[in-house]
Amino acid sequence: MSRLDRAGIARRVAADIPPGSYVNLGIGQPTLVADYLAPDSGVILHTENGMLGMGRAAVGDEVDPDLINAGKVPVTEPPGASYFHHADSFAMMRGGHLDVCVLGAFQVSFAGDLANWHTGEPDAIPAVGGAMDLAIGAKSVYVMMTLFTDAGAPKLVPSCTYPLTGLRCVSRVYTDYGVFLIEPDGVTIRETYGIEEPDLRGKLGL
Amino acid sequence: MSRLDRAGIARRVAADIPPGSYVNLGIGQPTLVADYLAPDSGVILHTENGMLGMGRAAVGDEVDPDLINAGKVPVTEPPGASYFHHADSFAMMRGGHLDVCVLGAFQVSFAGDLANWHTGEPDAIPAVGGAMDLAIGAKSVYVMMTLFTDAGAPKLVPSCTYPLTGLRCVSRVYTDYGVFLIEPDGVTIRETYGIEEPDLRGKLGL
Amino acid sequence: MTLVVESADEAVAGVSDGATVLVGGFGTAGQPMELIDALRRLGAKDLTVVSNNAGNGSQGLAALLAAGQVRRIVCSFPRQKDSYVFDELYRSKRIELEVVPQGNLAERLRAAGAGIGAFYCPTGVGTPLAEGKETRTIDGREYVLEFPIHGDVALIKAHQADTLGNLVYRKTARNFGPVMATAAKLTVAQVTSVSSPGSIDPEAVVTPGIFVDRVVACPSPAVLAEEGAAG
Amino acid sequence: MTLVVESADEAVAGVSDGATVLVGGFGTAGQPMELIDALRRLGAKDLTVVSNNAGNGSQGLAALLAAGQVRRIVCSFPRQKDSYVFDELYRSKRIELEVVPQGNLAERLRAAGAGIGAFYCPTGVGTPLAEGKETRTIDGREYVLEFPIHGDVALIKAHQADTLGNLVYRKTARNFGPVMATAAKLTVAQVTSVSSPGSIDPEAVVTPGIFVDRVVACPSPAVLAEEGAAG
Repeated sequence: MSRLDRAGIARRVAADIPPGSYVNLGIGQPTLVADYLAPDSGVILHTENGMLGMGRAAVGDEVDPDLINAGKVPVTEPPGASYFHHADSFAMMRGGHLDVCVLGAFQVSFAGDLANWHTGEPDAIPAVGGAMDLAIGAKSVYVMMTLFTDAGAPKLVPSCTYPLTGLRCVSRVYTDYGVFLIEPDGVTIRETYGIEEPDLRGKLGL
Repeated sequence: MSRLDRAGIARRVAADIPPGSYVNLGIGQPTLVADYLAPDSGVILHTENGMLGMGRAAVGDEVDPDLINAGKVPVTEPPGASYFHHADSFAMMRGGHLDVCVLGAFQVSFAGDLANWHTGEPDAIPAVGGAMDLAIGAKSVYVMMTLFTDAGAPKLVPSCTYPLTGLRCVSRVYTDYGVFLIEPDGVTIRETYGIEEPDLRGKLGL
Repeated sequence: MTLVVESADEAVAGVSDGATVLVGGFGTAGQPMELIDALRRLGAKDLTVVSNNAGNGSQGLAALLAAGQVRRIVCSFPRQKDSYVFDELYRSKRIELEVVPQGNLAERLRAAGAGIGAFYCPTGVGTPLAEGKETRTIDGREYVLEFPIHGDVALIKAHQADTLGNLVYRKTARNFGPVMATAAKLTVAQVTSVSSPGSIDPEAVVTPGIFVDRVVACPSPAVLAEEGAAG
Repeated sequence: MTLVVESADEAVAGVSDGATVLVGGFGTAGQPMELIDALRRLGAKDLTVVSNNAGNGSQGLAALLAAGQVRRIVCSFPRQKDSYVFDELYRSKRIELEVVPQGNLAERLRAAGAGIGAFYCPTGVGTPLAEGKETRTIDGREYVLEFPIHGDVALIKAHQADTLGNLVYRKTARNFGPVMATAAKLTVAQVTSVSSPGSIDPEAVVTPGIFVDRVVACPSPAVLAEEGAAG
């Protein structure tokens, strides 16, 4: 099997989400996952700006400025949706009620530490949004990302060098080269794409 | 002016509640206050079991087992009422949003300590309900009670001997013999009924 | 995922001995009578029950207590005019009691549902119910440290549900239902009717389906408790 | 008591220099544009603004920032595609920034409204945003101690009000409005229309009138912010 593209990673994540799960898809790449959920999966999407049972992106006349997702993209309201305020929405997350949260990342450590909110550049304007809440809120946190930076550096690392979003919070990492399980005794490679496992271990120092 | 009866005390309290106030009337005697609020006072009643804008006691066909006050008495729903759950209801109280709370008491200390939930008898079954939340929740806490026990002991005392409900929380005490203001520098007698102030001071050790 | 089940017995299946059971209701308003009856039939014992009151008359929670299935009860106001079942058990030392101020009961349940580790609360400072508890002065005011109350199971009564488990309540029968729904591992709701998604206004949903594991329709008339003093 | 006032200017009258102003909205959804414009006209300065974002485009909150009236902003996500007004102020050190995780912002506002002195929160543990904060391990999990955020004024946008100040919101424009309404000494709501008591279903009221001091009808079209990453 060859290296996955973004759609391939999203498809792989979608296949691992149990039917009927309550799921928050982070902004950016993770939103692609929604496109690969089976229509009868019964997966219910949460958006942290106050909606459960969020629908797909709105098109044309469906666009309503009062109905947006966490990325401020207009979405739709399918039957069975509900609205709530921000304290209730984050209580829902912090209280561990979501089954899965899918996030992008700059780096994930072998212990499951997540860095996805700040590049650490001194002149960057800090902005965390709901990243830290999402990182610690769901029963399982899946990261989806390319395994290497454009410069070729691994993003699954012994220890994050970027500012942390959460400690030991990531349970799985879905990448273009493989799927990794973060377990108490270390990282397991569940599958690889376009690379042999020994080579992958070598590149990551696993 | 002669010593007040229960209705007289309730009338006196009602007269001191500013128009438009949000008010919680405790169970027992304090509920009488509602009968003496002017119809156009705009006073809005809160009941801690989850309703703002509570109406009068229900009669006949109005009785609905799902619509009760904190004393479990059926009440009515006037236009402009709202319902909320218990955590929100007590947040409303604890957060200091109510203007006035009127409570009964076994004892009030000169410093405004309140004892109204437990007689301290060793075989009594303890039951606090919302008493402690009410005691510390409103901007002003008014107590209405008879000034003396049946045995003739004062209930406005230098220091409560009954188990406390709240510390330094009472701002006024309305009784059959007089109205007392609890202020940082001590107790002021605002008016007396059927007794001269010096006599009253003497009886209370004020 | 919310399951719509056919009977109250199915709804409480699996509740085990020693479980902490959150029971909705303020007096009889919002008390899930049919679910409690099913729990009694199931026979689970050594239960800890968390509920505002300790039963009214001889039905519902009072009957569960009478059956000897409850080892300990956490509530704000056990003593009511019609709490004779509890009174007798308590006086004969056959049930343990923890009395919690009503607002603290609600807030501790909320904290459990909201992932809050503990909170500083002004209620009860200086009273016997705060004895032995940690305190802290913040901005000149004293607070007591209070911890969450987690349930293994919550049994609640709502008005209507859709098949996704979204709930609306009815008047003051709402009371503890919405917070208890968030605070238990397994939340079971009895409702008067279950309808299809879209039948409840999304703006008016009080408990989103994510908090509800099982729903059962039990069309049952509400009943009035006798008046009791002080909640 | 809730006052229904005739204009946005009347609604914000009395907001003083140095005030802490809670501003509702997530991006432009729920952002009380007319009230913010009125605050700009009022000219109150040295303000601390608490809001999820730091303004979009050149309208509303962004315009208030551009007018130099805001000394400090507390928010979760200042940097957006269209936050150029804030970006410029921040880079030229003409505004102070405190970044707070979004859920902590909401919970700290709720704590202020609910009379909670402080709470232990798991969010941010081990991250730069928890540096210097007190921590505590409870049942094996580490938490950070977080304190309430109180406002002098809250400016929020709701959908409809009745003359008693009861509010309902519209879809995801609800966001921070209900918690901010509870957390300020003076809460001002702009709505599309004000109706008589009884026109809002008591079961569907989101913000009871007790939290609302002033209401003004400002029929204004909602506008879309540009998409911004991560909330």
